[in-house]
Amino acid sequence: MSKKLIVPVALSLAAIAASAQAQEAPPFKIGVVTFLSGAPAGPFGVPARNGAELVAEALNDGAMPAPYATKGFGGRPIELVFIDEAGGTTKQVSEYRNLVQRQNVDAVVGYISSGDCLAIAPVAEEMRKLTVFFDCGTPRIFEDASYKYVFRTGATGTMDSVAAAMYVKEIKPNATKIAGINQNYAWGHDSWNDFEAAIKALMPSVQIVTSQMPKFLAGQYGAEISALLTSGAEVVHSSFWGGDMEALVLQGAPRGLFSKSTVVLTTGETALPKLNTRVPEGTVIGARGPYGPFAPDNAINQWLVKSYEDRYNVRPTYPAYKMTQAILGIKAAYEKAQAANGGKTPNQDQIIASFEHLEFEGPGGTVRMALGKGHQAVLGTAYGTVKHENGQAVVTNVRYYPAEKVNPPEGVKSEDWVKTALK
Amino acid sequence: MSHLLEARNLDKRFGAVTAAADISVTVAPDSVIGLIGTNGAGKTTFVNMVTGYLKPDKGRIYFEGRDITALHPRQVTRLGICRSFQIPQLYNSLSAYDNLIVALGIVLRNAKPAPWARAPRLVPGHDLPLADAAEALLERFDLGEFRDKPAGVLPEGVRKLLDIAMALANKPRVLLLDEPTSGVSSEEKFAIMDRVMSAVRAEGAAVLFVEHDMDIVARYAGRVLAFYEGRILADGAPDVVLADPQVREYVIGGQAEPKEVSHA
Amino acid sequence: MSALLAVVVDGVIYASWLFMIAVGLTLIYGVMKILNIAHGSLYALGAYGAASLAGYWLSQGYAPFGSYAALLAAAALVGLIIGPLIERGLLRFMYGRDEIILLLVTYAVFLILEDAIKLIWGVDPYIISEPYGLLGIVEFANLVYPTYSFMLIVVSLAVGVLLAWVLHRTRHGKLLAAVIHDREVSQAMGVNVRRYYLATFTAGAILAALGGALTAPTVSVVPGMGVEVIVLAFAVVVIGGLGSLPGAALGALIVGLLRAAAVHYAPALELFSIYLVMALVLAFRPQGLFAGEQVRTI
Amino acid sequence: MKKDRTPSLLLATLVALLILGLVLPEWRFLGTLAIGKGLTVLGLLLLLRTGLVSFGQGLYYCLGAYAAGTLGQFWGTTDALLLLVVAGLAAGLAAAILGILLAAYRGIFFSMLSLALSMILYGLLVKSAALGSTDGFNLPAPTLFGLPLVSHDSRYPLFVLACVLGVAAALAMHYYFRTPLGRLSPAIRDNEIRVEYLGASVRAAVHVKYVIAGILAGVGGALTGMTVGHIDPEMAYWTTSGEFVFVAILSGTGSVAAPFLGSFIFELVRTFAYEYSPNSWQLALGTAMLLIIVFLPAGLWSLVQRRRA
Repeated sequence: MSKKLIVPVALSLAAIAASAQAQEAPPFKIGVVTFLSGAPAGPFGVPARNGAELVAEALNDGAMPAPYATKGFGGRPIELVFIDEAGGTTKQVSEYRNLVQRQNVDAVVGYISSGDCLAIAPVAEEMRKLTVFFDCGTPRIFEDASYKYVFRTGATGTMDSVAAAMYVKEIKPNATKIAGINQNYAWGHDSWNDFEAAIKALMPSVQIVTSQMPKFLAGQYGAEISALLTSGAEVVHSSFWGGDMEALVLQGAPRGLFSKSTVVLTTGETALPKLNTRVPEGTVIGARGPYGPFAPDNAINQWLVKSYEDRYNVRPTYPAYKMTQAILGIKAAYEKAQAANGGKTPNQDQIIASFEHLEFEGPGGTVRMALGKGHQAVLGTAYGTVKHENGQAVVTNVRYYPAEKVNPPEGVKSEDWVKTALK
Repeated sequence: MSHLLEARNLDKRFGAVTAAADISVTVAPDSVIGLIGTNGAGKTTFVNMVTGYLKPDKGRIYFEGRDITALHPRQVTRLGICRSFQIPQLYNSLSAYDNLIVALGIVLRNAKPAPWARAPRLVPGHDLPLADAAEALLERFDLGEFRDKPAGVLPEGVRKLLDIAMALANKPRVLLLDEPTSGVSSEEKFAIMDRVMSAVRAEGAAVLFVEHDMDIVARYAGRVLAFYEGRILADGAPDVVLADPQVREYVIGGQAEPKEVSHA
Repeated sequence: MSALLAVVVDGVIYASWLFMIAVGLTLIYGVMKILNIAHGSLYALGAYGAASLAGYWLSQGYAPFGSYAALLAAAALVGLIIGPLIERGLLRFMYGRDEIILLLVTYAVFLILEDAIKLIWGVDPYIISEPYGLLGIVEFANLVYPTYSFMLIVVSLAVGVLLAWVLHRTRHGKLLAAVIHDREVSQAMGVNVRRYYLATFTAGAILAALGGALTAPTVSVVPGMGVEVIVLAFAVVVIGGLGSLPGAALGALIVGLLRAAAVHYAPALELFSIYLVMALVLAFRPQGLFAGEQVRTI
Repeated sequence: MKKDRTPSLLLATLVALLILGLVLPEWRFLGTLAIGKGLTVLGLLLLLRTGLVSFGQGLYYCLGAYAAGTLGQFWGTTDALLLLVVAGLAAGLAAAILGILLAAYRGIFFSMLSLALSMILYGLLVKSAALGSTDGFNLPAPTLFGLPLVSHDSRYPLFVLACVLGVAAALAMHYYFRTPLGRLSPAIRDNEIRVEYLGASVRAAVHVKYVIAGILAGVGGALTGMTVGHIDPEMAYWTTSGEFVFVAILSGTGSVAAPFLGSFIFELVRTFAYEYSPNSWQLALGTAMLLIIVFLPAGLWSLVQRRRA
């Protein structure tokens, strides 16, 4: 509760300081790393980049709604440097070093791939540079190690799978046959393992009839769809994203996969603007957090949707939300530190100190840096069911799940928590 | 009685073609034997069988009493039976000198020297012994001027000599030369053969050479084998064989057609 | 039982798709001894071209069935533009050089095309699913299949038969065989090798693009869709025998059925089943199931 | 015969590198990385001189990295030398076994089979959740005889280790090419029949060279892993192997130093290409490769040689 008070106070203090030093203040340089090329660019990388551009400009113009109405970071204009996340971890590590050493940025925000996050975290410690992961899902980052300079403002993938299982239990309480189709790489494996564990804990009577793991970017799912259909599954879980998910929808829909069984697409929201009514009614979709159609009707969300649609004439998807959230998180931490520093420009350690256990408002509602010694955010999340209304695919029957219900408590590993606590 | 090399009743067919029919030959140490016959008479097939490139359908081959019929060319070579080729088989991107260095290097390895002698010594010029041997071979075949030219660009006559020099690098007991003078102008032929023969005598190896030019055969061979349709038509002293009417009709008569186009 | 039937149907459908993407590759290798790594990029180009053309067609509200024509047109267009561009503009300068060098040249082309596609179409997915649904569905082995999938089988059969006919029954086919057997000699005999190479490569390019164009409606056209296809097509032609048409068909069938079986009975094995077959075939019959041994002479 | 200046030149380079690394700290990482990949390419150079192009060196690159990685991750070993040795042994052993198969193949078939084998390893690693699947896992900071090689203030020690390793490997390879066995490389490329008829086994020779290349790739992979601090199956993916072939062609087979120079230039170009045109850096690479194949068939090194001549 006390924290809740501090933030606005801090911000108002900062506002005064800001107006004072706004003129000669040096810019705060952020390296933004998302996929600008390759398969993840379309569904994730580009929306995230758009979000970053939008927020940075709005903040520099002081055009954001409260509590972020102050210009830039405590008066310092924000400057963005964009780097492509494509090319593998080795390349990302050297690019990160370039950002810090040659571009000398004040902070790095980014990373969609969990592999990149795992690789970057220790480098961030070595280089002692504030680094904020905005999207990658693997819980391993703060559960296998603890970092001082690394923060993650997005929730872990575990949350998506657990919430998905809870939603299934609510809408299909009597389902007994569960199947999965996930990409054959870490994201797919982790998502399925969490979901399997969660669903078994929540609905002990279910049996897993088949678990398909096609190659990433395989594109052709004819055989998999047949296997799912013949398995007689009542619920099909899929963490497919991007082109693979779209292909699955396009190939599965005409074959009755979506009518014979309830298909749960944990990242389905990213495809909604593109596929629209091609996503069959009854499909369960998530947004990896309270984003897009699941976002609360707060000022920040309204601002994001409006300005995003105005500029890119398409609805913002969750990567844009998560990127916005990350940058606002830094702003909140920065200005809190600035206030604590008597309005003077805070140093990195002060920013980090105020970032830990911070609680700030984002387009998806309140974000609490509750886990990983105050470095890992927890949020609530939501799932809903697709419905077609006059030529538009909309989300109905939405259920919200508060953060503490879908995230493990501090110090407990996600996989252990899923297996034990959900029972 | 043991011969240096002995072939017993060798048969070899390629589909309908009879390349060797009941070929039996014995070779005494330091004999010089010319193999004559029209193209496809079975000369090169005989050479290929002796050197292990082709396995005879029937019959056996002995070297110093040991059966080598089943051996692989490299094993035959290690025993001391070496050959040159009608189309010189060289390392075209390497200089004449390096071609010999490679050849001598292999010999050195097969000689199985002590490990420390095998390991490259870190002192500059550690390969001097090889170098000396290579220079000596260049000297003997009078290839000095071509020492550093890539083998690929050398004139045919020189390539022939280099090809033979590489075969000699192995200090062979038996040397088989497949048309050593083919594709070479007739005035060069004798020059080549003189060098080859002097070199061979220095090594004290028995020589079998396939040859179309009867003057060459008469000049250098101590014994002649005349091949015809995979059989040995005549075997004996040059004057006898070359005078043999059958040989004159089937073999030497057949020489009318051009020879250089022949492929082994 | 029905599962087994499903395996066969899925396998054959997948095999027909594989054949589509592999046949051009094997054709080009068979004639020109070039293993074209850029093949996958041509496939992607076909897909993007189809997405744009069919997308435009539909957006204009023309008869939806015309979109099939649009797909084919896109494939032809891509092949006829890019094929000659690569062959005339680049490969012909490389003839006579080592197979490996040509392999590397096509690798470079692959890198270039991957980015060219990105620069032209951007990174957002393209979706034109209409042609996929238009033909309705078929009930089979108490499973539902889109008629489109069976049309794919028909098309790839047609492609195979057509190629076989051209190669073995027509005069050009016989001359081509001569070129394959001995380039120099046939050149000496007055065969215009130049033209046959151009024609072959263009045909290969068109086939690759066709594979992409006909796949486009079933997927969302995204960057990198060609990369996977390359290795897959390699596996197929290597299994069947580089440069062999029946080989490509057999390779596709083996891989298709094997994969379908894996998916139905042992999903865990799906990922590397294909490479395993490829490695095994290479290990025990390096020339592939359908190509003769080569002989060396001194 | 000409005096052999390469060894002295290499040692001079080593000294120069150590000084450069001292004054240009921000280049140490890239330098270490380039040496790690350079080692792999050095093995590829050996194969190229033998007339073989492996599109699957990623197999050993990845295997070495994972051997070192698992040792570091699950047994807590951090000693760089030990890790590198283990990596080399693991990769060498694998190469010795697979070589039995591969030594019989040439040309396209050699390339394709090596590619298939590396893709099988990729598949296996992707499957193995214990090793983090495609996410891979992190390596602990390497040490040498208990002393840290990497810290916030300095990566110099690791850089020094890499330089020494690289130059040592280059020297060893240089001398190897002057041994009878080493000399077989161009001989096999030019004419296998003659090699057999001189009494050497082509297959055995190819096998040995394949194993050497594998060991170098393994050590290179481990060194890269230590430098980056993270490894994943991508290292075995065919495009990684393709990159090595690319660098080998770029460098040319003219000198044992070329692979390292080539790798460094490659990393440099890619870094800047990424910075300035994230959407067309592959295009730049492809074009560069074509230009080199057309105009510099002997690779960049031929420029250096022209300078000398």
